[in-house]
This record gives sequence, C-alpha cells and structure tokens, in this order.
Amino acid sequence: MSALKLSYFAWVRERIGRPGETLTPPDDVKNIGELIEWLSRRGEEYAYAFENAKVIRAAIDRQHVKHDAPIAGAREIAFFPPMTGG
Amino acid sequence: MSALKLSYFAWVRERIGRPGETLTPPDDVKNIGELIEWLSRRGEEYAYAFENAKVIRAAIDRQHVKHDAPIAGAREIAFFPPMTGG
Amino acid sequence: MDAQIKVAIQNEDFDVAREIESLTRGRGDVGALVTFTGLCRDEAGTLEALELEHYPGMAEDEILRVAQQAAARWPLLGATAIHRYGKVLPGENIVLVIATSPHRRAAFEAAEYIMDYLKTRAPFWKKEHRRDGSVGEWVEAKDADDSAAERWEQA
Amino acid sequence: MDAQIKVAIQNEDFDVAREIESLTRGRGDVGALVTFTGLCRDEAGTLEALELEHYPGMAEDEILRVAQQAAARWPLLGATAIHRYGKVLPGENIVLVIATSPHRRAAFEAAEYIMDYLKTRAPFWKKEHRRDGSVGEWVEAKDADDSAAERWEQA
Repeated sequence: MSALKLSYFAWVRERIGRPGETLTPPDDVKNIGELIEWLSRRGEEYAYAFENAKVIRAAIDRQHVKHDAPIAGAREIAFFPPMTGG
Repeated sequence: MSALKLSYFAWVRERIGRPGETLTPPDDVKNIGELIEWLSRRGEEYAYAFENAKVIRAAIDRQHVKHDAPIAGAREIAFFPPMTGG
Repeated sequence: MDAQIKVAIQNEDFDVAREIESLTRGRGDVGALVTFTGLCRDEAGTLEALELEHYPGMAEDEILRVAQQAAARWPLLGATAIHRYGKVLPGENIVLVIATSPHRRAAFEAAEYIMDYLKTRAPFWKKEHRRDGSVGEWVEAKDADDSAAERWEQA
Repeated sequence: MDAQIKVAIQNEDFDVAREIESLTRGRGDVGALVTFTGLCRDEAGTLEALELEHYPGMAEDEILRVAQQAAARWPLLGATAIHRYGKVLPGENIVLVIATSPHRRAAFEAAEYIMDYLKTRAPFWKKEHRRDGSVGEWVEAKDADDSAAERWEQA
C-alpha cells in the first residue's frame, strides 16, 4: 500500500518518542487492529505504546474509527489514549 | 379574630382595585378557603377576583400555603395568581 | 460543602461577568460553572415590554429557599440567583442563575433545579405591553413549568 | 431553526461576556441562554498547572459535529464552544459552551449534551504538572464520562 501519515498523541506519542512519521505498511495490513499489531513489532517503544491495545483510540483522516475499520485509502491515521478534555 | 393585613398581586390586585388592606374577618373564618369565601361576599370586585377560587394561590406570612391552611396567628395573608417569573 | 449563596431582587440589569467573577475569583476548587440567563423575547415584534410585578420580601425568601435546597442536594460551592422587576424590554435580561461545583453534572442539575423551582415558587408575575399601545394580558402560568419542577421530586 | 454556531480551539483565555453578547446582541428571539465553563481545579493545592494537548484540525471538526448534532436535536438559536490548549493554571478557564434557545429546557439540555460529547469525542488530553516540581501522570479518562454521553442515546 501507499505511504501513510501516522500521528501520535499524549502518552502514545511519549512512549513512541515522536509526534508522528510516515510509514508504508505491507499489503496484508488491512485494518486499524492489524496496523497496531504491525507497529508493535517495529520495536520496544511501539510495543510499549500499544501494550494494552484495546484502550488505544484511532482516527482515520480525523474521524474516530474502531479497530476493525479498513485503512485502505487513508491519508492520515492517528493513535491516542481515551480523551480527557473538557 | 384580630386584624389581618391582606396583600393582593397581579390580576387579583387589579380586580379588587387595591394592593392590600387591613380587615378583621369574623371568628368562623378559620382557613384560607373560608377567607376567600368571606372576601367574595364583600362585593363585586372581590367576587370577580376570586371567581375561579381554585386557581388562586395564597401565602401566610410570606410562605406558600394551601386553601385548607388555618389562618389563626397569621399577620399577613397574600392572594395572587399562579406565578410567571423566571 | 458550604455554598456561597447570593439572592437579589432588583430593578436594574445584572452583570453576568461580575457574578461569575465573584463565585470564582481567588479559589481553585471550582471545576464547573453553569449560568442560566432568561431574557425577554419580542414575540415576533409584537411586544413593547414586559412588566414584572413581585411580592417584596417573599420573592427573596422563596428564591433563597430554593437555592439552599439545591445546595443541600448537590455538592455546590456557590449559587447565585438574581431576578429583575419592573419594565423589561425585548432582548433584555430577566433572570440569572449560576451554580458552581467541583463537578459539571452537579452544576448543570442544580442550575436547572433552581430555575424550575424559581418559576413555580417565586412570587413574580409578568404583564405584557404590546407594540400597538394596548396593555396586554397577564402572562398565564404553564403546566409545563409545574411538571418541570415536579420531575425533581421523583428523582 | 438556523443556529449560529461557533467553535474555537485556542491557547488564550476566552471572554464569557463577549461570547454571550455575540449570541444575544440585537435580537429578540433568545429566551434562554445557558453557559458551561470548565475550570482547572488546584487539587487541594497540589497542582501547578494542567498541560492540554490536542489534535489540531480534528479537535475543531469533532466539536463542530457535536454542536451541529445538538442544533439538530433541540431548537437552538446559537451554540458556541471554545476549548483552550497549552498550559492552564488552577482557577483558569479550560472550556466554554453556550447554548441559546427560545426555551430554557432546550438550552440546558443542549449545553449539557455538547459538554458530555465534547468530553468523550474531542481529541484533548490533560497532563498534570505538580507543585512539587514533578510532571505527573496523564489524566485518566473516567467511565462516568462515557456513561454521561451514552444516556443521550437512550433518551
């Protein structure tokens, strides 16, 4: 698949150690959950950030999505903890 | 019984034609409902003000009361329509 | 929790910013502040003014009672209620209620509770002055206002 | 009813009085105005500041969606939502929501709805800086906030 802009926020950003990056996942990475698994295998910092994958929230092109959302056609995917604004 | 200060508000005041007065009801007037009946017999303006007695609200010494509230010991009794503030 | 309660019945307009300030200034425990402002509507241009009559003394007492009941029911840090009397023009303020609390739900519910009971218990009456020069009717009380207050008794 | 909607994400503080003014000035149809202000609590003196991180672009989008949903659900004349980011000190404002309507119940419910969904949907995260110099933890999301938002789906 094509290059994806990834953005990280709050402790996901802190654990990975950068606010974002552009990566090209392999073609068998079809949805958010698979993208998290693939990222987790990239190194300790990713494994730490995604160690409790079920609490991680994701957005595709700035819209909230669930982990089974397909990533085909996505330009920007963001990962972050549950929100605490307001 | 002793002299009572009566106060009227909104259309009760307008119909009776004065904001209040001091009256001494006879001893057999024991509660708010009986006071309304006694006032209604005092003249057309009172009969008009109290023609639909059940909608009339009353307060004894500035506290809301129902029509069966005894008036013994009251210093000030007020009559008014349902409230429309706020 | 000892709530800072203020009730005022006045002819002049109120200043929402100043009332907010007096409930928040110099303190770090307020997490949530809810204000309700009731304004005079122009009724599609037919209204010249509302004339607000009240029962002096009892109006303060009743609103204070309502504010104290709210402070007993929710963890309030402050409650302010200001109601105007006299002539009020379309677009002008009629009533202000503010509730402050550490928590948002308490502030929302307390402010709405105070407004609901203020409408059914505070001795105020509105008379309409019409644009065509006529003095209109006394505004009629709404059943909806009674049921709004009653729902707090079931909860 | 076409609601006047404003959403802003900003570092600087907001002016509640000015925001109220911009929803009420020169119009006679607003009968009810509800504001919610969320403030930074000092956590019994232990908090130095909150640091608010957000997802630029998405934060605006999400809050706008929530405000539009509120305007579709209640007869709103206006809805304003302003959320700050960056460092916020105890006692300072974090978020402002205003809803205006001809009717008080709509204004109350819409303001509370916007706040409930803003908390669970708008991409903001709070980190605590402690008075003792330590950088504390990221604030954890509360289940209570999720259930506050969910109750609007049952209604």
